[in-house]
Amino acid sequence: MTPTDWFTAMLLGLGTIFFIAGAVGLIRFPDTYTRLHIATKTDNVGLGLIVFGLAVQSGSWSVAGKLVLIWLLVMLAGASVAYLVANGAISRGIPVWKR
Amino acid sequence: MNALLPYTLTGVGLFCLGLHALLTHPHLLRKILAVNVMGSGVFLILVALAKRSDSPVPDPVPQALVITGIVVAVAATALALNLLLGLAASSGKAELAEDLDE
Amino acid sequence: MAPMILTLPWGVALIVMPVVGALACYLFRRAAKPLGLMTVTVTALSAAGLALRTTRADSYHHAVGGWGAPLGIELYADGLSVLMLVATAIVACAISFYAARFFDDKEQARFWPLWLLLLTAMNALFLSRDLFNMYVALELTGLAAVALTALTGSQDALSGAIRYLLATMLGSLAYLLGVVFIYHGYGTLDLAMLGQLVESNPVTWLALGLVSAGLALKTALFPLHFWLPPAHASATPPVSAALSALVVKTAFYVLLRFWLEIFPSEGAAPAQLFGLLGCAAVFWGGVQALRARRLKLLIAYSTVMQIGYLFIAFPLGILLAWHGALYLLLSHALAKAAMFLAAGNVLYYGGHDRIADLDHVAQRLPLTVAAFALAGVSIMGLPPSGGFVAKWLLIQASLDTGQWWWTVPILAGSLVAAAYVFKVVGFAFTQAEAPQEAKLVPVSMQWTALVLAVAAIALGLIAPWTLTWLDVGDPFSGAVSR
Amino acid sequence: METLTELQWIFDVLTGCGLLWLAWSCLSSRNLHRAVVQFVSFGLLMSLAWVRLEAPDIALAEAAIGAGLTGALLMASLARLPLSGSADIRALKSAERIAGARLLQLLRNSLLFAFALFIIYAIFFLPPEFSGLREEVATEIENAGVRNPVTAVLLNFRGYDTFLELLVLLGALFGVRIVGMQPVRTSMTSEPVLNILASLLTPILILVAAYLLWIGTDGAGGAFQAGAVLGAGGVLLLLAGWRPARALMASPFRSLVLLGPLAFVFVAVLPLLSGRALLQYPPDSAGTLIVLLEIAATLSIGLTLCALFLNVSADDGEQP
Repeated sequence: MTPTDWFTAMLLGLGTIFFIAGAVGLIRFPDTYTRLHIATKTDNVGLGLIVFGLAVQSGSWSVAGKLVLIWLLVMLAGASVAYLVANGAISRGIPVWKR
Repeated sequence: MNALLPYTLTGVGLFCLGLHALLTHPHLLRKILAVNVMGSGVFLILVALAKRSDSPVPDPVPQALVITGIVVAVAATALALNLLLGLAASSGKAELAEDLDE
Repeated sequence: MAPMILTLPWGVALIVMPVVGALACYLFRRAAKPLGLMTVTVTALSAAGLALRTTRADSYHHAVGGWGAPLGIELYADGLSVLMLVATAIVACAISFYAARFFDDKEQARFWPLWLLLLTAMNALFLSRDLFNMYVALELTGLAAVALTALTGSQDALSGAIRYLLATMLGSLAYLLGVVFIYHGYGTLDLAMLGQLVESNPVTWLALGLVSAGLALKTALFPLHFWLPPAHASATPPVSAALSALVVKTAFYVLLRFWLEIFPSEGAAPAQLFGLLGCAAVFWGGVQALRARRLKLLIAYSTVMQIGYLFIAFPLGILLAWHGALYLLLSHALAKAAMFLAAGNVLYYGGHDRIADLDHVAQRLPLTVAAFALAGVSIMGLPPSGGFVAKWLLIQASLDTGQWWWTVPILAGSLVAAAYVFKVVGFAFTQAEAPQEAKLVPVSMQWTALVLAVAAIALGLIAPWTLTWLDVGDPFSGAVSR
Repeated sequence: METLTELQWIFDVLTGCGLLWLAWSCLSSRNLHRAVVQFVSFGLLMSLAWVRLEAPDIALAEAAIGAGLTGALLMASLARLPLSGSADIRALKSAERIAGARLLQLLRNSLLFAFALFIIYAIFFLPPEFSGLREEVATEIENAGVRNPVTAVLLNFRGYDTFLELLVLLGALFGVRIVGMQPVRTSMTSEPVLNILASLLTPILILVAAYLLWIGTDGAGGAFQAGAVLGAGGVLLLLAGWRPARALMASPFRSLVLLGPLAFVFVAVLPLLSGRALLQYPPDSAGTLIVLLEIAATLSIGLTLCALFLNVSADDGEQP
């Protein structure tokens, strides 16, 4: 394994940890809003790490560019959808969790 | 043979699960879902079986057939959903009535 | 003139013409009616051209895209396909001219594009000899037929349509799964090539079972007929006529092709099963038709019954039996369309189709009642109708093969059919309890029904000629040698 | 290498189990809304399975059509259905309590099980070596005009199927118009974020569709995938309540859905005049003709899918 490979492996591993954390949070968190929060945030970071790790491996700018574009699109969609879902939940009167 | 077995078995399972749900559930939306799952099962079998001999290039014909099948499925689903909405709007129910004569 | 007829690509025209017509009707909806009528006429002429071509020369071949099987798709027409195409053309013409008067302007614009797509699909199916292409054509047929069933938008029609859609989708998927196994077993989708490759093994049995079950569901063979009566009874009459006369026959046609070309050697046990289910269908459909209180439901159950007869040919399996089944199919197509159109006239006239409340219809709509009665003669199988020839052939086939017991349901079914036809005709002469306001029925609508009924009778008179024609290209050679 | 294939095998088994589990829970969950969401996830997992089966074209089509648009259609219909989903399961449960029904159910389930076993039994009788039509496609691909074999099959070797398939889509559209579920036109509660998202994503989606169309001649992609992406863009605009999207669905633009079938008819019939067969492209212009057909088909598919969605969707804000 070359140093690049190690770097990729590290990034992928880190990204996976974020995804797992997000999944655990989705199950464990108490209400819609906190779940949305954890799911979008960890997905964005996790996917970013994975995209970066893969982009290093790709060896061509066009492939790396496409990967980054995917990341940007997912962030855009994730953020907007999280807002829309939360907004919908509020307008339906779903209560916010209080300790 | 080994490599293709998981997906072929999954396809068979999906077909039968869908058939079971189609026969048991009265709600039409669920019946529509069931037919879609059955279709996915058939498509999966079609493509998974094509990979049973080790060749670098898979047979493209099943893949083309599946793409055709997916488009046909979405067309049928759209029509079914429309009929369902029409029925629900006029009868208030999303299930099929039994009596015909009157 | 003659060489021109032999070289023109009639088969292609049968597919392309209705497509163009459907697109044009959608585009120019104000002119949908004349455009539609023109298209149907041209399509019928193409069918006649193809028929002429096959009688002069031999079967019709056309390799779409120039590739040829197994890579490409081939169009093919022998006597069997041509007969189906011609029957479709005749019935379609009658239904079209009827529909042109029956629907109001708004309905015309909705009816024609779908009706022409349905016509395309059926023509494509009868010309196809590629198993997957048949699947796509079957789906197009099913979807267009379902949409037409829902044309009135009434609650009954919608519920009938969605039941029909689910049944036809289930049937198609079972068929497709069977085709998947055939492709993986033998590596081709071409019907003729498969005929030479097929061996007897579990793969073939599975494919046979799936294809037969799926198509039996689409043909509404008892006990898989549950979807047919609600759909055919609740659709608007011209559509009911198309569904009963033509659409259910498409699935039967595919089943017949499979049976003749791919599975002839697998025959014995499943053929007996088909025969038994056919008998059950004859009795069940007959009894239900007798019990029906609405005219269109009665005719729909009569279709269930007549489909049963088609399946009695399978255990007999000799040329005579196939001829009988095909003849029944043709005469039923004409007679059933006539019956539904007659029912449409009754409905148009009185606003309802309750049999007990038919009020002096015979005196007020004499042509319509004559059409119904004449169509009934063919359905019962009285001489000299097409139905008579069909039943005669089936009975003779069962005697020839020593399986005399099949004659019992054939003859008993005729009696039941007579009972329900007379039930309707009887009420047509009497006065109803509650008098009702009536709407004038256009004469052309009455004549259309009558012409179809007379054609069903006349079919019996031209039997020798039709039967030789059916043998162009030897469609039954595979199954008969058994 | 050994461990890699083993890992792949484990991955395949997990994917298969995941698919079965999702299908089961989608078809038996108490809540219809949950069922639809699970169906969408099922579609996404399916496209992962297609990638593993080396079928990227199907993976794209499944993600865009199978999961995406079907999901949108289901969601939109669900929002208009009067009753929630728990009722049907409860009715089912009470029906199960009757003894005769239970016996019937047992019979049906065992029949289904036997049927599944027979299919699996038959699979072992398939010839072990299978090339299908791979050889035939490989020898003729030179003359097909495109290099992606799947596109070659779809638009050249079996182009006639594709033609009929476009008619199926058109038939569904005609049918939907017949049923005439007009979308309920209420005033839109304007949703600024959705609006921004739509205005950002739509150009990108159009670009992606064009890219898929262009790449489809050589690699994974093609008219259906591109059309589905285009349709998704349209659905997004409709959801955002974008007026021009509605206008585009009205006459005379609605006739654009005919573009694909019309182009097919034209290209199909033209060779007949010079004595060739239906849809037989002249060898040297096959590539160009296929691209033209694909452009027309893409527009047609995208618009048709949009129109199908428009017919089942209610405007937002009138949901319970």
